Amino acid sequence: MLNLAWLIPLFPLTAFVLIIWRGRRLPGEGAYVAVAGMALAAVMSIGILFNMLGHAQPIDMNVRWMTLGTIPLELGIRVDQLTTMMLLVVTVVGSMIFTYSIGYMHGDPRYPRFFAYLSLFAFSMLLLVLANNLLMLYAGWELVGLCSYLLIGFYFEKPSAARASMKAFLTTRVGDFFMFLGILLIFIHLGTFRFEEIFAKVHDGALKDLTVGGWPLLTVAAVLLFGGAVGKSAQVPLHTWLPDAMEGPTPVSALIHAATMVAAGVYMVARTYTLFFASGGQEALHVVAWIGGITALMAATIGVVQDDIKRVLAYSTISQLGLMMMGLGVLGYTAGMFHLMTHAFFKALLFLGAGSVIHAMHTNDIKDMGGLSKVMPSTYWTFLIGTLALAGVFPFAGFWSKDEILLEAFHHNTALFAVGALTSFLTAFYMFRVIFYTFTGTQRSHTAHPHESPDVMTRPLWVLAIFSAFIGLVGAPFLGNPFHAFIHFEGIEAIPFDVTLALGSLAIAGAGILSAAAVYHWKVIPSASLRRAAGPLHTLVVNKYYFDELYQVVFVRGTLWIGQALRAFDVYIIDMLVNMVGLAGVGLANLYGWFDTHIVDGAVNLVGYVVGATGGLLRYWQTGRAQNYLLVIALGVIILVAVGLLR
Amino acid sequence: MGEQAAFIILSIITLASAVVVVNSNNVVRAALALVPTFLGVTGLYIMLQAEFVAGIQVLIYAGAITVLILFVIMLTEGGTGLRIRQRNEQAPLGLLTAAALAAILISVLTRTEWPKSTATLPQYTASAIGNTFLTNSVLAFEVSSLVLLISLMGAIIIARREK
Amino acid sequence: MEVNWPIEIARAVGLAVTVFTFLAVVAAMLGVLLERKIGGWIQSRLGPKHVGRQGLLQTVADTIKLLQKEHITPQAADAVIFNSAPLIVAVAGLLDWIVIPFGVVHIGGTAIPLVVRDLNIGVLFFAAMASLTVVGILAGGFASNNKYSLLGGLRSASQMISYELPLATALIAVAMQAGTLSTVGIVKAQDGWFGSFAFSQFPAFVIFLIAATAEVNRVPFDLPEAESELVAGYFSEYTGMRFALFQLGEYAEMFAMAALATTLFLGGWKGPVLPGLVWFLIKMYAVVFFLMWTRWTFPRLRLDQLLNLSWKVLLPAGLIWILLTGFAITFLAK
Amino acid sequence: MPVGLTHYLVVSVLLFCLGLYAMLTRRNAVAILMGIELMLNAANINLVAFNKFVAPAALSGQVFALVVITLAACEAGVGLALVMAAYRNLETIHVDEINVMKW
Repeated sequence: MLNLAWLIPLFPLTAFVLIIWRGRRLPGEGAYVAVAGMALAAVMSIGILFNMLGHAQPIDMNVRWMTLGTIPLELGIRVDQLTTMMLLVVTVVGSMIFTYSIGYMHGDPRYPRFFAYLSLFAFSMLLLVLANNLLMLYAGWELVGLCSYLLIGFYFEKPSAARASMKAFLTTRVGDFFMFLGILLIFIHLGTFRFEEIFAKVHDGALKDLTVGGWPLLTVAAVLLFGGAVGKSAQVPLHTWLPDAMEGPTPVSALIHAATMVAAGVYMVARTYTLFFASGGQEALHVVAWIGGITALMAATIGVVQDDIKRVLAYSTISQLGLMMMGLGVLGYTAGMFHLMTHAFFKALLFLGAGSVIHAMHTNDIKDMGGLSKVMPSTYWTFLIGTLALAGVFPFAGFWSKDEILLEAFHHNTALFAVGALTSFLTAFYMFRVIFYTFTGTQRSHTAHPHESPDVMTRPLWVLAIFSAFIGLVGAPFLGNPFHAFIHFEGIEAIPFDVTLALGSLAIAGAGILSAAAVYHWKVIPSASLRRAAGPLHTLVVNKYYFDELYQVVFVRGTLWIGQALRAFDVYIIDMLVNMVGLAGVGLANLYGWFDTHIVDGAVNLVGYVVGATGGLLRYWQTGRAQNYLLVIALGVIILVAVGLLR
Repeated sequence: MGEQAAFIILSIITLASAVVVVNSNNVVRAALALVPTFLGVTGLYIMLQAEFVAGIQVLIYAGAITVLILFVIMLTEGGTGLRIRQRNEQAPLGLLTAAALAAILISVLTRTEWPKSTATLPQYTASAIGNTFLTNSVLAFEVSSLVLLISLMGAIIIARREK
Repeated sequence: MEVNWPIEIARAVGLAVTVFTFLAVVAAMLGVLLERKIGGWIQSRLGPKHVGRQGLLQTVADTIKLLQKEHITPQAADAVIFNSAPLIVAVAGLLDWIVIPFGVVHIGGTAIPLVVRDLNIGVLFFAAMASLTVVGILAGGFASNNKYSLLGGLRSASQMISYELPLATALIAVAMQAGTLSTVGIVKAQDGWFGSFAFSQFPAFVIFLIAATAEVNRVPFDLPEAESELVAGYFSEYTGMRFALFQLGEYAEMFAMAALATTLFLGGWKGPVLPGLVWFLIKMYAVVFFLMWTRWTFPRLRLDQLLNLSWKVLLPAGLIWILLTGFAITFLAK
Repeated sequence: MPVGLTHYLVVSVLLFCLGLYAMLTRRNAVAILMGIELMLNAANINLVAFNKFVAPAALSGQVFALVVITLAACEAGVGLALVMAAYRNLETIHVDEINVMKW
């Protein structure tokens, strides 16, 4: 079974090719093909999971792709526990989202193309996950970026969507550049792209004493790699693209910007965790942890003041990704991955639920909604489950994973534990703010006529809701924490479950829920007074800490200014040089022209005249008729033979 | 005796019709007179035991080239050239030259001692010719097939009406 | 090899006279009758019915009529060429028969094939003679000094030159498999029903039949004489016996093609129980019937279709088949 | 006297000179081509005759006769195509009237 793992990405790829090729002529206008491809991949992934649970050995397969000079470039796949988990998340969540899209995208003019892009995305993601070397991982990484660009800009007629896709592409490209540098750094010093060999060499102490510009090389390499993850996983300071990416269709937001693609950064850090772990004094991990922590808190605060339901979820995603990074950074390898998995399920659920709501209301603004729980019971209940999971309420999935991260933080870095706790509180707060605005009370919009979504959309919601509710149990301590047994990092001690801390985290979540209820449901405290109390902080948060404006000033204006300066240089200095050369050339050419007309041409004309005169004399010899010549030849032959005879 | 008779008859057929070819003012008749000329030469080939060459001679010369010539005559002037001068102004000189060349060549031929061989030709020459073509004379074979191809293309390109 | 020339010539003339008389009179006349009867049958008519029993003597009557008719030479025609053209066609058509083996007789234990001359280049000879016909047609068409005749002659020339090549490719493929150009040798090389080259050389057989139909100017390739377009084409000015000679030449040619198809592809005189000559005639008339069948079934092609069929379909197919045959001989047989 | 090599060569010479005569004096380009065909035939008679009487074992004479026939076919095709082109463009096939290159 594991030997066939390379087939998994080929299913979506086949679907992609088929849909691009045949388009609307396929069953379900291509949608069924895409779903079938994904479902096959999911079935195979589940098979692999059972194999791995049956303690199969991880495998590492390679084929030579080409040789550049003496450097072999290889294609290969690696299937181990981490891969298995990611495969499962990508394919299962992906299948649900594909199915959901059949209903959500119904009637779209570019319906088949949407599924083609989705399939291509799934292929790229699976390639990334299965890669056994940095090069292939990078290829998948960039393909994922491309798909993200295509899908965010799916409604390219909308200028905002086109701009958002461009922004996402360029922003992540900054991170990718760092990551590429990191890959090259590793390759130059170790001469291989393969994880297995890199890890073995690092484990044996290679790179330990090398430095780059005074910094320890291993740390630099790890931080550079992390730069890629910062871009892809929308960490501070490259997080600004993710909220804008909500311009894409909602299933895309769910698939790419919640469940899978943004998790690629986290996955990459986990995949190369050895490098981070081996960096001197685990400096790289500190960087990861602090970036993650800052991101988590900052995004959570922004999430509190957003009114667009998808943007709330987007900031929540950023915040949760920060939490995962923080978890990885505070040596919570298992915790981070666990949160990645649970988050994928419930965030996909939330996005799809939000999509269902938007589908019904035709607006994104939660302040226009309200009272939807009666109209859309399925959506309401599943959304509530997702919210509870995200807020970390017992026994839903988020509780177990978030609790583990907090536990790790508490043991390794108390400051970050405080950040994490505050984030948890804010998370519960803003999520229930959404719930209260959207589903309870009375409907505030008078133009919309909400209705429950079709079965093809609600059924995936229920499946994901079931996962969101119970998937956390694989990490439950009273079941022996099987997830930890499955995925763990050699060299990190497991920290035992702490009931007090668990209760504390539950209390924090409860506090968040209650305060949200107090403000938005019971309206004990008016929200306007809260805004006034926050004062300048509120302004700061509403403007998302002025990141976009900062980038506008520093990068966009800066680039434009440099462009202006270069243009001036070009116009006034280079053009002047060119003009001077041109003038000199014209002068020289005039001189030469005189020489040419009077001396060279004179000589040529003389020759021509002489030849003409001679030809005029000689042309009477040439009749131009072959038969005359032939006669002369025949006569010549006769004379020659006659001479030969007479001699 | 019979051999001499056959040779004389064939030679007369060949040369007489060749004279018609050369002399007739009607181009179509000249072209049709090529047929007996070629058939006479074919007869000579058969007397020389070159049956295969004889067959090819009939197939290519009498069957194809003559028809091609007739075809072109009909596509160009047809038989309309009867009242047009068919010879150029150097006709007497040309006749003299040709006759002189014939005389000189015949005198040379009759004086030369040819290194005759007493060996005989193989009974069945077609397969022997095939073998020679693919062994000793393979270069000639290849070159002539190349020339054929190129002249085929050339003829098509030259004769095609320009658009 | 010493040849006794007078005896050789006398023998050739004698054989020629007997065989040609038989062919000219019996085969051609019978052929015309057959043609008309089959045509009538296919078109649900009766055909000739009045002269003799069931119209059996119709062709005889026609021939007598043609012989009695005045021979007219148009004033504007080129008399010499005009009068000799039918002869060329007829003689070329009849010369084909020299290499056709009709059967075999056993005299004192040695089998002597019934053939005028078993030339060692028999097939080549046949092709050469067949290609001579066109000279006569072209000459006749030109000499008539008639637009339709000239057009017919030109069409005939282009058509016959075009179809000679696929015909030759078919002949070459057969000769390659048989390993000889002699017609008797080719018949001997075919052993039994399934050894006949109609099976192993099936594509060549098809090419041969199509090209042969075109070569003898029969429907659907009868453009040179197309009655409805060219008023019988190159022989529209001919009358009396010379007209009959053209017809004779054509029928002789057609029968010769059928006979060659029999020899090359259908195993010639070979067959059980019945004597060889009978088998040969049965097979030959089967092919003749096939040719007549196609004549009364298919409509006429356009000139460009005709030339395209030859140059773009049959000739490439023939060349490829020669290549395949060569491969088969080289790699399969040994 | 049996028919020997010289007899064939004499016939060939006569044929050759007839062809040469046609080439030298005919105005019609097609007639000139016919003269060339006669000359090629004469050469072929030579080749085949020499093959029989001088080197019967080698067969190169017949082989080259075949090559010459092939080349003659090429020559006829190309030559006649040229005649056709000339007739179309200049409306004459008389070689002494084709003088567009002459100044």
